Amino acid sequence: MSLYQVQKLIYQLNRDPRTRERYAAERDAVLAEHELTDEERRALVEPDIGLLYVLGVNGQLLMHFAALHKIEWNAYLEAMRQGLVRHGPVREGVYAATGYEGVEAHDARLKREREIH
Amino acid sequence: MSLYQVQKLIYQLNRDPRTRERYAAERDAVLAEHELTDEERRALVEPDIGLLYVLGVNGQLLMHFAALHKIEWNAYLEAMRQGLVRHGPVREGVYAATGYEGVEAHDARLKREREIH
Amino acid sequence: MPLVYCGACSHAPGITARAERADTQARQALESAFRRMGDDIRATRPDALIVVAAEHFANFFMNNMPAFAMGMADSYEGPIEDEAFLRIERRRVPGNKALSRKLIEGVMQTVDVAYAEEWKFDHGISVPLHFLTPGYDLPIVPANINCQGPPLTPLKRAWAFGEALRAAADAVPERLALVATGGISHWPATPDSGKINEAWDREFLARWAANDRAALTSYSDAEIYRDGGQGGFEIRTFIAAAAAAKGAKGTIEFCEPIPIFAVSCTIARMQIAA
Amino acid sequence: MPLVYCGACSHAPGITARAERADTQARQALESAFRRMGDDIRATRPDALIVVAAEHFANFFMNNMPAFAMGMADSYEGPIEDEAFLRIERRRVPGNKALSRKLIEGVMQTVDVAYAEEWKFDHGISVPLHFLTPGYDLPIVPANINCQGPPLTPLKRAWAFGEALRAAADAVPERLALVATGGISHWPATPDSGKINEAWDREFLARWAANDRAALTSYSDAEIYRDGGQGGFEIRTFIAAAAAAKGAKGTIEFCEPIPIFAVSCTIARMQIAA
Ligand SMILES: [Fe+3]
Ligand SMILES: [Fe+3]
Repeated sequence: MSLYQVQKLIYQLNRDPRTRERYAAERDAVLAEHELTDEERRALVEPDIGLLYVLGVNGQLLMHFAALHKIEWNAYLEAMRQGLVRHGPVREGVYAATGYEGVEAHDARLKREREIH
Repeated sequence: MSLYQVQKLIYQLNRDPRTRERYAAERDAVLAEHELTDEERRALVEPDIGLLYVLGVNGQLLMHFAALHKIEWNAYLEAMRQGLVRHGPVREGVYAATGYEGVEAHDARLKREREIH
Repeated sequence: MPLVYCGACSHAPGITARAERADTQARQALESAFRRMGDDIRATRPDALIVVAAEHFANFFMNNMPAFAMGMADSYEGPIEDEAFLRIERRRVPGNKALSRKLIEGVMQTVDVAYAEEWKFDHGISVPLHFLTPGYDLPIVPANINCQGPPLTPLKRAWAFGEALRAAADAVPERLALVATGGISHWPATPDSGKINEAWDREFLARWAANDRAALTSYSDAEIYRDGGQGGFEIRTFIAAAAAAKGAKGTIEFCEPIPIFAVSCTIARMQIAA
Repeated sequence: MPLVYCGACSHAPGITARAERADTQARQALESAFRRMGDDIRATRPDALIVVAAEHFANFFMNNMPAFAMGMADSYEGPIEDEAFLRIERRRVPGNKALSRKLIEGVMQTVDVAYAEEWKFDHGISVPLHFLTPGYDLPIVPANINCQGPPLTPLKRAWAFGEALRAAADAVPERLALVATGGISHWPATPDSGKINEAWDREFLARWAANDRAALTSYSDAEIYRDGGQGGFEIRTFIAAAAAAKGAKGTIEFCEPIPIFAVSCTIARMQIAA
């Protein structure tokens, strides 16, 4: 519904140090400046990275929001996977998951293929 | 030189209540965030509307900056005219003056012309 | 379906802000013409109104200045100006995000429009709406042409934008009206504010009524600046409306220089076959 | 004068941020190819480098999302990413405002580009520059195509942008190089990050090397999304470079899928006659 508002808040947090300061000091005031559903608000506050992913937040925004909350890369990827399990497929936007073997398995497969050729 | 920076600061003051608050409370900090020449800084701080006009600030930005400083419309127009006298013609941008008889004289002339026809 | 209405009008803030300082007769005639234009639009039973305007640093600045922009939201807000100054109450104005998106995708096939999921109307849209849709009951699709910060949108691209809007509008099932808003000659917010080049305005409107593409797009920016002032750059919106009329001829329904409003106040309509 | 260099390369942040986690041999080969590309660019003695990139919400957001943007400043800053993460020091990068303005005015005759008097580079520009111009001694003209927020720029308009850039570059006296940066298939910042559709990438690069306009612009967004992921939308930058090459054929100088870098890492050059 208000995916634009969720993404705008995340964009501002990513790009504007002053918004980050305010978000740390008076989060509710910052949230109140955006028209959010209860679900969106909850997902931002927790933060529920998996739910934000399912709501359709663009990964190029979401990865920075995760980093802001000190969630490191692998935990960020895992949170999205858990989001899909708990909340179902991505509802909006172009960041749906397709299923993937994972970087390690992929790397190993490429190496095998290279040795064969 | 840094007309873009001058105009950006004025744009932000026009559009963002928080920048206005900060400009009132800690003007020097806000000014320091923009790369300004001494002349530009002086023109903003005074404020010297006539000089800002001559420096090339777009009227659609400048009129709001004047209003922010409680300079009413006729005083704003007069400040630009004085700027031309004191600092010479507009140096940059598309807001040069061309000379004009003034609204009252113009109005009277139109009325006369209408009566003749 | 084919565009149902296509017109153009002035948007000068003085029209509402300094209303009582104008010659009473001229002012009343202008306001009547504006209201008649609103009636004419309503008579075509539009589902939405595309407003092609030229804003004044309300949404767009030189950090990312689009040649063309279109709004893509379910509602907008305006006017941004001080309500007491402009004498128009700030309010939410209805939009239609899904319709906007269809139109934008259509326009994008030939013209590279920036899309905006939020938009704050300034007097460029709010003054016309104040008279045309006083009930604010018609969804608006706002559009903008850069007439303010050089390098400005070339006139022939403003024409291409009008053509693209028309093609996009014709391709959706909705009944759409289009109004361009802008000044002709004027020198806003300068020591020359109030100056009007009436002869230049009449010549431009004659070209517009004739829908003469070559004549409309033949001005250079230097000529416009010399004869029509920095406000004259706004002829781009009128040119887009002419292109959207797809060859139809126009009628100048009202045109009167009113110095305290700073422009030749104009109401004009293209006689498109709806 | 005619463009002196035209090429394309990857810009994935992993290339610098996660360098040591890649297969050592593959990584070294990629870095060598990048450095060779830098040498090749310098060998053409360019006065400036046009970088056609696809940024990731560093400067542009859905409040005003331009289909195309070009920078118009005497300097830029980048990268915006955390320096320790990306392992590239933030710095001022030289630009050339006057040259940018000439190019923008040229491009604007046919393609409606937004201009930006400031620009913060993200990895889309900063990663390539790190290898190509490590001395940061070549003025940059940054350009962007919206590959991120739908509605995306149509592929045939990306082609038109490349043509417009070429025409504008040919018309100025400066010697100009052009590099497009982007991924081919990839699924960045999703649970599928690392996935690569190598066959699709090789097919795309074959079309690119053949400079086959029809084949390059025949993909639908749905097909790209299905086969190349949301990262695949960035083929727009490669398409613009192909158009800028004005019919010249290309050479794929390096192409290797490196999962921890999340893309088929690519260095490619169009054999334009300088
Ligand atoms: Fe205007
Ligand atoms: Fe990318």
